[in-house]
Amino acid sequence: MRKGETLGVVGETGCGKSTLGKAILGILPVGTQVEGKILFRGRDLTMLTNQMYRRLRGEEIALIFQDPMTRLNPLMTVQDHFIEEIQAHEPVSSTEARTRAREALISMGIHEARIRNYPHEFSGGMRQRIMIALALVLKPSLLIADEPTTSLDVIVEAQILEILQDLKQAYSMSLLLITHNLGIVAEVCDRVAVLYAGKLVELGSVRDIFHKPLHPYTQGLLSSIIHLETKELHSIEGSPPDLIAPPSGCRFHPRCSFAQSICMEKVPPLVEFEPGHFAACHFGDKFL
Amino acid sequence: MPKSGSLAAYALTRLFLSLPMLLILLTIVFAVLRVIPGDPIAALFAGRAPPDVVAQTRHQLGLDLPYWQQYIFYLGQIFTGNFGTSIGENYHGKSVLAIILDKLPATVELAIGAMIVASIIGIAAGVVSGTNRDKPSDVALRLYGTIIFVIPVFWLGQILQLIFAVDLGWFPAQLRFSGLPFPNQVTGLYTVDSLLQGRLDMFLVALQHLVLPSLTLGLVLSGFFTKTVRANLLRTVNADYVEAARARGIPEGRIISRYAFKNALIPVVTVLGLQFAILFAGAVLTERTFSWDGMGMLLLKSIDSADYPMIQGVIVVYALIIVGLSVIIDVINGLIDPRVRY
Amino acid sequence: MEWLHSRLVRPFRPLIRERHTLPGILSWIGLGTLIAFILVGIFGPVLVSIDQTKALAYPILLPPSLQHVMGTDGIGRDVFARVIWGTRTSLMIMAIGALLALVVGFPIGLLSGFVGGKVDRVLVLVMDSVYAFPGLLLAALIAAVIGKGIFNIGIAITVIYIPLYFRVTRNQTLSTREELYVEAGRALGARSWTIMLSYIAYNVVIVIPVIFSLSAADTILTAAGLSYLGLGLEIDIPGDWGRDLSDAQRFLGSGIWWTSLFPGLMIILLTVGLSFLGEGLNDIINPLLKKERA
Amino acid sequence: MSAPVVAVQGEPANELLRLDNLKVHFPVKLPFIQRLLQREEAVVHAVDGVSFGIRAGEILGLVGESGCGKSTVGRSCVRLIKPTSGRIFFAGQNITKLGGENLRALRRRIQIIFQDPHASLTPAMTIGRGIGHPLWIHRSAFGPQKSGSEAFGQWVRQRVLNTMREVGLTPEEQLYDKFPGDLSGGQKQRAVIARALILEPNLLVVDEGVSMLDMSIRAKVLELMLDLKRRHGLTYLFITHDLATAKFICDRIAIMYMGRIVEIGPAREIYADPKHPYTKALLQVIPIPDPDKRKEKVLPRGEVPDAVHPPAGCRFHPRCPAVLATCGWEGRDFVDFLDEHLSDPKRAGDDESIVGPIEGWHADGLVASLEAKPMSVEKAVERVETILAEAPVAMTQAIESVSAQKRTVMVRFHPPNQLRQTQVQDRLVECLLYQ
Repeated sequence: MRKGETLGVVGETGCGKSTLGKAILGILPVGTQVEGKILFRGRDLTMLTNQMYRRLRGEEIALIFQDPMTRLNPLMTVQDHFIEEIQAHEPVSSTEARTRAREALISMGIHEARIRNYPHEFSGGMRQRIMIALALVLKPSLLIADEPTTSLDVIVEAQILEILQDLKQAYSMSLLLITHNLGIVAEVCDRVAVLYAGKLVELGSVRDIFHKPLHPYTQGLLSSIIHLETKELHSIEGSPPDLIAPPSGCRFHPRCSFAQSICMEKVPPLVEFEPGHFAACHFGDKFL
Repeated sequence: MPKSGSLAAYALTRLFLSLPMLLILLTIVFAVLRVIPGDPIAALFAGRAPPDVVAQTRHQLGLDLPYWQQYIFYLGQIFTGNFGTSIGENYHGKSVLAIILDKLPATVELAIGAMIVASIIGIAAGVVSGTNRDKPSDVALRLYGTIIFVIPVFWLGQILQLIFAVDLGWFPAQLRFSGLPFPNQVTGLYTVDSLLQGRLDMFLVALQHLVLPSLTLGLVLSGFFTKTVRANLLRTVNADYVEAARARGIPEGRIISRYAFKNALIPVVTVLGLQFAILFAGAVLTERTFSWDGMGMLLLKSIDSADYPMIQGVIVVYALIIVGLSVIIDVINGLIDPRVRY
Repeated sequence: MEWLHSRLVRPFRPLIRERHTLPGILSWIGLGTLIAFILVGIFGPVLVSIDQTKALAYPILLPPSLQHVMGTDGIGRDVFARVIWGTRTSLMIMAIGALLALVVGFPIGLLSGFVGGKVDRVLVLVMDSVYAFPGLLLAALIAAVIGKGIFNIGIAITVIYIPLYFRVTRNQTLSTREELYVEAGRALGARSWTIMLSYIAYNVVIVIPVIFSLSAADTILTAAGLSYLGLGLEIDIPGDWGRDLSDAQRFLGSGIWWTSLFPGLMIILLTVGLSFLGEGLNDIINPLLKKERA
Repeated sequence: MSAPVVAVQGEPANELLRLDNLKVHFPVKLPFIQRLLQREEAVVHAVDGVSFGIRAGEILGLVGESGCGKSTVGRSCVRLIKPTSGRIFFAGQNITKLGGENLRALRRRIQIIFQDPHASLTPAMTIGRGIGHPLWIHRSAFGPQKSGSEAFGQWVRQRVLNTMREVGLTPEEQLYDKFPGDLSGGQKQRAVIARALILEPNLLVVDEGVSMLDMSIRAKVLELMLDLKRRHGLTYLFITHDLATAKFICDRIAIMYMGRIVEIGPAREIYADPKHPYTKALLQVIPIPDPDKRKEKVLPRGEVPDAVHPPAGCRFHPRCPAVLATCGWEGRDFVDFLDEHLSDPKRAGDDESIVGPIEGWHADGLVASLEAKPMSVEKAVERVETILAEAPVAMTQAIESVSAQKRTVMVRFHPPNQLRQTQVQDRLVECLLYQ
């Protein structure tokens, strides 16, 4: 992922996209096994000590969740949330922290007088703005947004997406947008990663993905969207696999209409079929 | 929007709302004592008194009047604070209220002691258990919580007496005080009174007597605490806002104390309100085991001596205390949780 | 009836599947204990002569020995025989108390939750008031007024557990009533009682084994407590754990431990078994209910 | 130019369902304590005067954001909710006050499908039993088969198996004895559809019936619904928040906002040329899955207001990009504007000290007044007027006067124009722009 870009991560429910966000921040439940590396500015995050990892969260990488209604501590005022976060990372006085909290809120269009209110006194859209303000108050260089608008109304959803894009510009940070909505991806992302059953199946620029999808799953996903120009309904046969015992070879083969015997036997590697456009399919070149 | 005054408003409303509950409890007591089929006076005397004495007692207490008259008289008595006079052999002719007020502090002292023991052990065990889910310490503490809670409190008292009083001789097995002149009656709590008097020796004696009964009752109650604290902590340590706080890089210790524990406390406090029922029931048994001269003993003696006005008085005072405590608990909840208030 | 089967038998299937987890182990221990006690309650008195439970049957205060495995008590009764006979007494009180409370509390709770409105509010207020009051005191009061005896104690205890059944049943009814399939049932044109029986009651029935085990444990404790206070059973009952503990109190100062230890252990074994069963079932059934809702 | 409001009399005879000025108000559920403290009884204006008709054999889409009252309309049509006022006609019969056996009989003819198939199925009933249950419920309506429970049971089983086959719930013999927990989401929704169809209803209300299904399954279920319409002449009220799905399946659509229908007409025309500003906004925010068609959007401001106190006049006016002076401006719009103004320290300057604090302002109908005593009333009036220069033009125009009464500053608005549903080309629109 590059500096200043917006990367969209898409996939169906249960494909592992939310786990990805939490894995980057190292906040998966205790006992989860994590393999592989997470490189952030050249450092492998999985090697960090707990203390260093904690400092990194919020300060360099921030995360916004799907459901703003339950993500704030109901017993703390909004102001307390801000002061706590700022002081957890920087040795500043409460007054200073309070000033910065106020600025952050105002930048999100929330009256500063409401800073002493409790979370339950705000609407869903406002809470998501507070969550964004909280995520950005330390000016992180990477913001992970995990389905940030799914629980909101369509118009508020569009408002929040607009705010996110503006802020990305203003803070020159990178945005990792996790979503199941391909329409949103088409509208805001620079590059797209498609996940299926916990594996990356395709990665490329937003134009490559939407105009020249190489993986049959991406193709199916794109044709099953119901949008305003839909004339005919398409769907992908079958249902997502059980992740406890995933299919052999290519995980998509039981649902794939192009599947051959090799798909059952060999796991397809992620190949760069054209500059910057990767896909994990044995027959990716057929679709070029 | 909540303003500073709203907690007071909440408390007042809550107080007002407790009136129906109080009335229901008083009515139930009335019903049990008079309306239940059978003759309460005869049952109390259990054949120990000739029929004419029974009839006379009944007439004396107005129990031969129509129920509605009795009911009005009964409520009138309670709201004017006049509980009548005793007819039992122990306190014959004395004011019921005065006797009750004399015995009340003993029960309060025991209850407070037990609550202290129960909350210290229960909260500590609950937190350890809840933050170490399914580890051996959790399993052990869960078993502790389940088992200790169903141990008969009087049996536990006897065993503790056997070990610490009879065998080891560390603590006295009976009574609230011995060996020294009684402290001056101020609050009626011997531990407090002795300190007010500046007598450390008296305080130690009072404390020594208090240890075993408090421990007995407190241990049993701690089982309940352990289970509730654990269950609620498990719920909050996995809450969405805890995960979000972790993602913001808030230190783990602070997350446990400020997010998980404080939020877990709200339902615990609510459940605490129900604990009082168990606490006072347990106190009656503990009082008998340790000859602790409180309300429970008074009730037992009154039942023994067919002291009808005294029985009624004691039960009514218990009802008043229970209702009062439930109001206090709700107000405390309003204090912790801003959502309750408005 | 199909739903009764699916509610009362199906939930016990996970008990077999989960026999290696902690809740499963606890449930099985609890179930085993309960069955053992029931066997003792039924066959024990057949094997142990009632004469051994009578005063002055033996020399007093004999320590445990081969003849008297648990010793004899202050008036020369065999402690072992008393304990065996006491099992039957306790189980009878438990059955009367818990069953009566179930029979009264469950339908009231179901109706109250289903009908809602003012009826519900008043019932809740009354039941909550009773629930907040120390149960033992209320039972003691009732026992003092209506007199001693197994049946009377059963009734006195019933009064304090009706609110428990009521509460749980009502809350369960209330949350079930909000389920979409209940609304769907109404949209299909089902009558109220069809909805209550076919759509709601089954979901409520599932919690009964849990409350039953937990309240049964409490019943044993309360009954023993009443006996301990001298308000429980007649003096000539051949076995009464609470009374035995009360009698044991006098000799405690002289270090006589066997008259206290054994009746106490019996109470604890039975109540712990029942709570293991109750809590184990609770831990197994709750996720089941959650899964159905998710 | 303006056409009269819809009248009930003289409607086309082939209308299967008609709602006439339907209102549903829910009491706000408050804890007991708060209800005591509250002076007035608060109600949620979930549905506030909705009229429309559905012709036999058509699919009418009822579209709006969550909380706009569309589900309440759906539930009222099948009489799961008692309307506060207004009338509902089904096949010419007034069913608004139907009760008892008549209501039960009605339910054989109108069925509803909910969003969550899992929650709609009773977990303790097998699939076959659940689908057949409606037949048992209405047993007495199937006269001849009534004799002999055994025979009726056999007949029910046959019908259930037939219906299961029809909705594609196969292999039906195996699935018959499964419990809902054993089925996939798509299968469950098919079971729910089968249960609704087994009574052979005329009208099917589909309340977000496909929203919870995964993309790939969603298409299949929609196809099934279209297929059933063709084969059985079913009429649908299709409730959804998804404009794209609605466009695909519906003949006509009605757009709802805050308990009112703002635009209703043929689906194709509305999508091609939306009239109401709210419809325009909704259509605009649907993401287009094509990175080459990105465009700037003009979004309505703010969020949907509280339905306990809906805005006066047109409910959309506080957020509307095309708002007029006569759309319903009132006191609290000014307070909201002032609040927003004072929140921005750059613009506000020392305004707060002269016209503040914001908590001192109180709105009552068309009037907003500053009740905390300002230092100088005249200065405050003057400053309010300065600030208003920055306000939306429509709002400034709607103000009748800014005045001082004793020591109170008052901002008074003109009363709004009466809002009516207006015939615009082939559809009805509720917007002053077209009146």
